[in-house]
Amino acid sequence: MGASLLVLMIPILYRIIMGPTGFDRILGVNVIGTKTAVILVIIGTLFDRVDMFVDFAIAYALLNFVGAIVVSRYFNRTVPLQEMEKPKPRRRAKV
Amino acid sequence: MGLELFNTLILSLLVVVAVLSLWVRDLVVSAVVFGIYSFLMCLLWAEMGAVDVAFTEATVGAGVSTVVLIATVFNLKRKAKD
Amino acid sequence: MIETIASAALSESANSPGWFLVHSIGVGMGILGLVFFLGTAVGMVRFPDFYTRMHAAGKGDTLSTMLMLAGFGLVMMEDFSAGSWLLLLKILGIVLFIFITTPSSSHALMRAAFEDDEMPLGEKDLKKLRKRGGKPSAR
Amino acid sequence: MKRTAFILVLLIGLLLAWAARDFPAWGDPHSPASSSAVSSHFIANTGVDTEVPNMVTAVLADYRGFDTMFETVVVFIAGLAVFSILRGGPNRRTRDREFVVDFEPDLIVTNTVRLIVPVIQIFALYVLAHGHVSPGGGFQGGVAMGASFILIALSWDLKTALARFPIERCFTVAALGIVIYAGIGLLSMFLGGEFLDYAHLAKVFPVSPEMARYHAMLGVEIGVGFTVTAIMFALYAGLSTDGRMRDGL
Repeated sequence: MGASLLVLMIPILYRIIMGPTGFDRILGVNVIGTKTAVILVIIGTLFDRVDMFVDFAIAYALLNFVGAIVVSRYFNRTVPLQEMEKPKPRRRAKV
Repeated sequence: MGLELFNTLILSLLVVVAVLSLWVRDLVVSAVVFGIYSFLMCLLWAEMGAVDVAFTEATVGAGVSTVVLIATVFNLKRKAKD
Repeated sequence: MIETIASAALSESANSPGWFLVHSIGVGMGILGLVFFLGTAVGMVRFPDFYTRMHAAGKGDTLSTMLMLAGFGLVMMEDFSAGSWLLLLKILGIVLFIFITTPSSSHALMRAAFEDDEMPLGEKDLKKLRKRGGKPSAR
Repeated sequence: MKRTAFILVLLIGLLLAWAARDFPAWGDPHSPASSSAVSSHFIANTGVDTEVPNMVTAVLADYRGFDTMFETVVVFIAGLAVFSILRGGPNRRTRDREFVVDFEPDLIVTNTVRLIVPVIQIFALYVLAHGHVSPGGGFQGGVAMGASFILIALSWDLKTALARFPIERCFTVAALGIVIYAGIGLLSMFLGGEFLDYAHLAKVFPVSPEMARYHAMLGVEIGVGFTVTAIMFALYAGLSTDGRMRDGL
């Protein structure tokens, strides 16, 4: 089951490699980060010490949030004062 | 059987991600892809049985290193590797 | 690995029917989570623009992670002892945290993309896309 | 030139991969690391000497306590160096880019952070206190605690986080951590032992020498946790604002 999770990560890595925008790549990173918690629990069953590995999974479930928040904050909160006057050109969707 | 399969898969994904983090143009995306590198590294440590190292990698990689790298990129003039 | 769990469930089912019930529910939830994660992976590859991919990734990822972890928590209930109850409680805690954090992180990413002028595909773009047979143009 | 470099890197990579054949097999009990006298001594004696189940914590905080103490000092000096370099002199460079922060804190994100920050902090304390019996310890707990403050700064703004944990207090707390660590060492020195020889603490506390080492390790971990928490937050606050401590990322 864990191996199939790792195999299913390959399409997401494909999206991270080919992704047209940076946001696609960051989205893929977010998905992989969530799945890491599951794979850690599965590794715990292989070692028969799930009580120990569950702590790692809690750490991942709590701290994965930080990465997505910092990226979103980078993109939408702060602009340099010199560039505030000129409006950005609206981009069209890439088809 | 299970552990060796994990070993092979994680190591091959690790090589792909390491090349990818150098290959992407945007510095922010590069910093975030370092996050995946850290996740896979944590899986590798955990799967080799080095649980304390894996826990350090988990907390530092998920909590602090991405934030610090992006805060650094934010203060750079050059955002993308052109 | 699923096979080993299932065979263990079948071999020891005679002495404890309640254990067998919990075990099979857990295995079923794990398999259902894998199916949803397959949906996430296919959606990430096949969908045309960022917002639809966000749809696949956010929903499928959250639901599949929650289902898989809850299934594992049930599979780990081996002897209904205090330790296994604590383990189930911790795993349900992870499920709760993922249920809280993952949707709001995808909300934050979506809002960041919207304010960074990432345009969704419109009617015309979709028509153009269909005319070319669904293939995106080289960037 | 680029092709030459690529071929050179490929060659070195192949050389390293070829050298990896000489490594002992994975999980080999007869490998030098597993069969050396030092590791077997620690495996045999850790539980007897200190009653700590997690051998890694015992080695880090007790047998090699001197090393860990100066690692903590290195973390402190690194934070101090980053802070003072970013503050810089007035003629170091012209600050030509002023940032303006236009935002309202996102409702969903701030409410999620409101729910999740106490859980992160309790989890950090759990990790810190359970460093003996399960993986974890001062460094990991401190990083998680620092991440909770960073999360507050990210979801509202840096001003809100600095109101809860001012930057001057950051360095005070970081220094306090080192003082706790060195103080436990000095206390055991004044009680007749060597520096960081915790077993002599049993002369003043009503415990056996083994349990004295056990509890002194917890105190040492708390010191490390203080330093790491404060330095992680100070690093973020300095790096995200280029040393100005306002209007940051």
